[in-house]
Amino acid sequence: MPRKTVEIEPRVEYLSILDEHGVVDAALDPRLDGDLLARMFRYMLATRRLDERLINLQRQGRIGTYGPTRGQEAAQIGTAMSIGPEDWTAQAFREMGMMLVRGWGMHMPMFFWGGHEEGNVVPEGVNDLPIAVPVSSQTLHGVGIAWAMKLRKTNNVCLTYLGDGGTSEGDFHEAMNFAGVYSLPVVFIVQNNQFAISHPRRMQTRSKTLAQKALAYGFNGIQVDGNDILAVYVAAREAVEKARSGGGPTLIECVTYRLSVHTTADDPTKYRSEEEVRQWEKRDPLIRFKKYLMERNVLDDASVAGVEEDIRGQIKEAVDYYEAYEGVDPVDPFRYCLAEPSAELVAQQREFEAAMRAEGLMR
Amino acid sequence: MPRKTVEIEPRVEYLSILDEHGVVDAALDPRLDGDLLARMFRYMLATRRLDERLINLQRQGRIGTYGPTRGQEAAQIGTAMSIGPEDWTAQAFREMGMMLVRGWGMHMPMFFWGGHEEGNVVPEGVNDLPIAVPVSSQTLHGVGIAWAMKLRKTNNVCLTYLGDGGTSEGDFHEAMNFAGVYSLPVVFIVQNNQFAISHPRRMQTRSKTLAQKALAYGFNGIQVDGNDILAVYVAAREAVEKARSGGGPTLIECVTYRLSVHTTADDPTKYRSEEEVRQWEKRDPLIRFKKYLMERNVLDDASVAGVEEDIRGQIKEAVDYYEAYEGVDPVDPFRYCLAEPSAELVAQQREFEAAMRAEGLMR
Amino acid sequence: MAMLTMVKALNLALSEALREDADVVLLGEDIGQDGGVFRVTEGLLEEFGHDRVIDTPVAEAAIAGAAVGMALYGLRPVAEMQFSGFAYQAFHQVEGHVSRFRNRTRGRYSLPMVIRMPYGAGIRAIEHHSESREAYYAHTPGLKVVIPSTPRTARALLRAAIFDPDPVIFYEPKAVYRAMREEVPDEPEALPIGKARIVREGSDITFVAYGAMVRAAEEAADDLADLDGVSAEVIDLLSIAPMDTATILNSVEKTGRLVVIHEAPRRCGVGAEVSARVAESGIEHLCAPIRRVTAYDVLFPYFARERAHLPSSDRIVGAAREVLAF
Amino acid sequence: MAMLTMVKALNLALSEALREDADVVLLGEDIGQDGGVFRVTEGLLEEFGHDRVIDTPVAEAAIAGAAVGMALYGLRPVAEMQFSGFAYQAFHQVEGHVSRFRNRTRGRYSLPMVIRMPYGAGIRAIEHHSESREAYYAHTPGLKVVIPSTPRTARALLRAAIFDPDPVIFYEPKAVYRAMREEVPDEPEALPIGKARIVREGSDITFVAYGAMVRAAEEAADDLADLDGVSAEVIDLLSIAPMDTATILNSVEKTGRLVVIHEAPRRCGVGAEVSARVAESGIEHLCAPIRRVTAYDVLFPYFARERAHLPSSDRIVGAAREVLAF
Ligand SMILES: Cc1ncc(C[n+]2csc(CCOP(=O)(O)OP(=O)(O)O)c2C)c(N)n1
Ligand SMILES: Cc1ncc(C[n+]2csc(CCOP(=O)(O)OP(=O)(O)O)c2C)c(N)n1
Ligand SMILES: [Mg+2]
Ligand SMILES: [Mg+2]
Repeated sequence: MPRKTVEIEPRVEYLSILDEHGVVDAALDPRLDGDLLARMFRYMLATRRLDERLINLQRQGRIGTYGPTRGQEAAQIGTAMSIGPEDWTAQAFREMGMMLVRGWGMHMPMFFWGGHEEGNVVPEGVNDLPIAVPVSSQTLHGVGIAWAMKLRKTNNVCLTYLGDGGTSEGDFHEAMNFAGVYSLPVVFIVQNNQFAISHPRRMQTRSKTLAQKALAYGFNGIQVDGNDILAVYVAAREAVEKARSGGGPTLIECVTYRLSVHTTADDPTKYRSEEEVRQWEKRDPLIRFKKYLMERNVLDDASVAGVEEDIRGQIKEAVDYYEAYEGVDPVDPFRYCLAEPSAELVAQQREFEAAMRAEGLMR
Repeated sequence: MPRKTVEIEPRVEYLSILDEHGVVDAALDPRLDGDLLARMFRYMLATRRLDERLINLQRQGRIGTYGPTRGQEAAQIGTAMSIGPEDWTAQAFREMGMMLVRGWGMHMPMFFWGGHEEGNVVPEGVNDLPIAVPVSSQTLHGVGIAWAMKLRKTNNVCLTYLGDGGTSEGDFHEAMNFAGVYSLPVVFIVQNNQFAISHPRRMQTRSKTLAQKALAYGFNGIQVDGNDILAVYVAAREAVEKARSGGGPTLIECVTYRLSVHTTADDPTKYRSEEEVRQWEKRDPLIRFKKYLMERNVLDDASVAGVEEDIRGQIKEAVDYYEAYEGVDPVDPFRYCLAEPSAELVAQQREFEAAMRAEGLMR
Repeated sequence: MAMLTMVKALNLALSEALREDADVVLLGEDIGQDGGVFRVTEGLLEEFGHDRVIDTPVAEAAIAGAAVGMALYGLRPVAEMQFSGFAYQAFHQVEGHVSRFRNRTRGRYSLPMVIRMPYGAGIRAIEHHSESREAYYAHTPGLKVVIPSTPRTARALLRAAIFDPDPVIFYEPKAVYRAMREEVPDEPEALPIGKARIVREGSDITFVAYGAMVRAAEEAADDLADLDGVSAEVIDLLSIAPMDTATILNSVEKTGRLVVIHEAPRRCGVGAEVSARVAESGIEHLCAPIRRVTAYDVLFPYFARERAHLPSSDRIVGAAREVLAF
Repeated sequence: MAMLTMVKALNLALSEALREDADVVLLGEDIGQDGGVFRVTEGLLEEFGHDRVIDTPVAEAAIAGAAVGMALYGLRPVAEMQFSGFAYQAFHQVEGHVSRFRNRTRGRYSLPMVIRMPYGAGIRAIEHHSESREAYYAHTPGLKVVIPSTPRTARALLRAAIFDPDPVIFYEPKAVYRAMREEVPDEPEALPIGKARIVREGSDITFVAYGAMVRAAEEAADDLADLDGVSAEVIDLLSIAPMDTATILNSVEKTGRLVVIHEAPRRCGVGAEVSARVAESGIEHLCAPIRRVTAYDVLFPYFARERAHLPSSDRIVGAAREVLAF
């Protein structure tokens, strides 16, 4: 009959390996092989450059509103590289780095942000979900996929991405709870980029970390320096291994920063200071990783220049493909509404086509 | 750049004062005054007897499906007695004990479970919400009320009730999060009665306690023996004082047991053992509290008999009132849809009345 | 052949599907151990185990959203919402995702899944347990919406829904659950989704109904025949989306008169859609106004007042007489 | 008098209400510091402070549900859903509670609250940002549903909504937000909820539209006048629920012909309701089928294809000609 403090299990950890100056914690350095490290760098740089190009395309009116990735490359690429092609991902809408790792072509974001469903046609052989716009709604799909994996007795996992803002939605809660109850092979990756549009992290929730939200569901949470790809990768690999071997879910909070606008329709000067952005620019995940790779002789100036050159070429190719695309047919929504169009849809399609012809929009 | 365990704040406590044998922890005994204790007992007994009568009325077809309270009297009455009339409550659908404390007449549950909106017409002067059927949906209303209290700079609080099943709904999460972010004067009271219909607590969530869910939102949780009205009352009083003085929300998990069926339409033999029920019957909140009161000379056999007698009379009066009620007018939904009926509602009401007349259901 | 209630017929369809196809899984609140609050899933946990018949926490969005994920991975989930009145907790998943994956991914993904839920009044239940809001789903492109009216149609439509390549909202009229028995064939059967059923032929007036209202429409047709010598044709829609416009138009062409019946509120209900289709494509055959006999645009009352707010055969007869007298 | 866009007109109505009534509070995502993603609430935080203009976490059910609690306590909350496409996260609160408190408590409680949300296509936004689903709310008894079409009607209806004793769903056509300016009087004005507006009188055919489609209907009327010498009457519903049936019926009595226009899908949409009301109470005046010019019953496309899926003045003209030629 006492008054006592309840011991809370499981635990919440914090992990950082490569600091913002590019100094590595030797004890924690996973000593990844050079090839893997170089691939990580290549994806990070590709994401950065493609992001810049997309902003540029938006400014020129060649795509619509675009939501940049700048600053979040380590969080996305470090996690995405921890799984294999038979594993799955459920993304939100700012995971371009992850998509590149997973094998979406560089033209895909152009289509998506250019207003084409084509940008959501997940490439054959890639086990990802399309972009999910309603905040956190995808977390439940990730859970459902992990559940199906478990029911089918595979040892695959599903990475489920969301933002700091996403942790406030009811869907996130229900997803976390189901993941815990059924001990599902799902890893929740919260990219805490400090903002939900204009709403700062500290007003998103009162808890000290987002990682500790896992305690409410009886599994582990870990907060990592999300701009440190080594820490992100190590944490993700551990969580993925745990999930694969039947250990259930993990929540990984990647502490990072949205260095750019929320979307190109956003004006962040309304809600944050230039000074704050400058502070975070010093912690840019690319700068420190490049330094680390140079010091480890994985990269040198020449190889970096080569990678830049390759990426430039790939981006150009993607833009050319996007702009030359001639598949845009407004009848498509009738084709893809149901597997077999109903009689009423056939009739409406006829009406639609007649109207289009009358308007000269179709032959 | 370390790997370290994150210190989680705030805390989760456990509290029990009066054990199932009626033995009190002298150090923790709040030594409440006899009058208060006697009132507590009276409400507990009234709730128990009214509950029995309602089951009886249901069996006789005089009301519809009914959801009993048996076993949860301490959790409800202990919390409800910790606040005053200017404070508010937001209830689910099994809080009859709380309702009696707050001043709802004994006839009200008869009307509600008898299929009459009259059972949800919160008595004038009583600051409660009506019964909310959708699980956990009321938690957000409680938060809104607490928010308005804070904006209006009152020092009132809102008690918000839910069940163990209710903690799984997205609404609960969003309510807890808003309560934390805005530091609202709300106390969440989870009556963990071990079941959500047939679904056992251990499959509702993987966390060790429900109280620890508060950690996800940055405020305190406390788990109390929910069959111990002293512990419940002490925990509630502390949480209420904290909320009143600007300290923000608390989650109280009352560990209790639904001694009866989920509703009269339910057959619990499908999902739990008689043995388990018998174990919990030994922990009945009334038995231990009565023993405590007898030992403290707050009650004796004669006074208990007197209370029983009073309650019997009150219940009879309520049943008589309910059965004599003649206000049931099917036109009411037209009267209470909008403040001023629209032209289309007036026309539909006319159509409705004509149909009723044609069917001989109305003059 | 067995004489089954709708509850048993649904149970049969579920057990057949579970047996035939290892991809079929059921999930929902209290569907396993308890056998469902209406006993629709009784005995299935025992036969098929916890991996096929899954009890869930109280979280409707999770039930629907996880079913989406399962379907994407290749299963055929059949999710239960315990009551249609609590399906709105999942409405964002239904509107935002269940209906959209095929179109969004240009057919790369599809969602062969069913969301079953009991709807409608008449069983003396508490608030939120008596509404009929099929129109919400019918107004949502990308969903099929199916409503059986009898045990046999329930079993055959549920089978069709489970094996349909697209998501189906399966609305079960709980007033019919145990109200009647019907012969159900021993062999599994499926009805095509999107086809209405002419329950009884007639020449003077057309009644369009579905779910529990089919019975009321039939009674009204009986009364009209007996009392007024009027011959009413009764159409049971069975599928709300897609809707079998042809059967409705053919009937109205013959009868020239139309009454639509449903339990749902009138404004923007399925009755409005039926009426609008006829006003669009069959108006030249109409000899009279189209009447809707429905619940009213007020909150559906708690059960003490519910009977007065439900379409009755008398009200249908009344509306029919007005239309016939026009 | 000032020439304002709809965005500015809404901002004006909000600031007037905040100034006049200390009970008015605004809450929503990004409405404070940021001034709203469409700038509708710009400057309000600065003028009225954090207790009146409240930025919230990303949680729509909480926004709606907390607003319910605030209204119960005596405030007049005006909640914003950032886009109508994310209001479904709160749909259970709207269907289950916002619409019900007056009836449930027999008037003991009521909910003087507004839920504002931008809806509709035409601004090249990503998925979920372009749909129009007013019918979901119109089908929900206990709610009023209001849709302005111009800056002046927006300001006057928002004022009426805020001071209405009942909950109002305030649907804002974002395609109109900055597309036009209109003179708005200096003094606050309110329009009665439930009254349609005859935008232009005519004698040959009636167009019923609302929101962004009013402009398209007017253009179609212009074209018909210019090209065919046809006189079209254009009705702007302004209020979907309650709906001003009398104005529609009066017009149809005069013109005998009706085309209903909306951006929402057709099945069980507001067009069906308008059509059904006329088929019920005005059929004797109709000389031709009622046509609906709407979006189709398919998923609304991403923006590259959106124009083709929106009712255009050409399509309205086309439908009108068919009706006129009948
Ligand atoms: C359910 C829902 N509500 C609102 C929005 C509008 N919205 C788009 S992004 C966003 C903020 C999301 O913040 P966060 O989860 O931190 O992701 P980030 O944008 O930072 O990547 C909001 C509110 C939405 N897309 N979905
Ligand atoms: C949103 C919602 N989903 C489902 C139901 C059906 N239902 C009624 S009570 C209940 C279980 C609730 O469990 P709990 O919260 O533990 O409360 P208890 O019944 O134990 O008091 C369920 C699932 C409901 N009322 N609301
Ligand atoms: Mg963010
Ligand atoms: Mg419980």
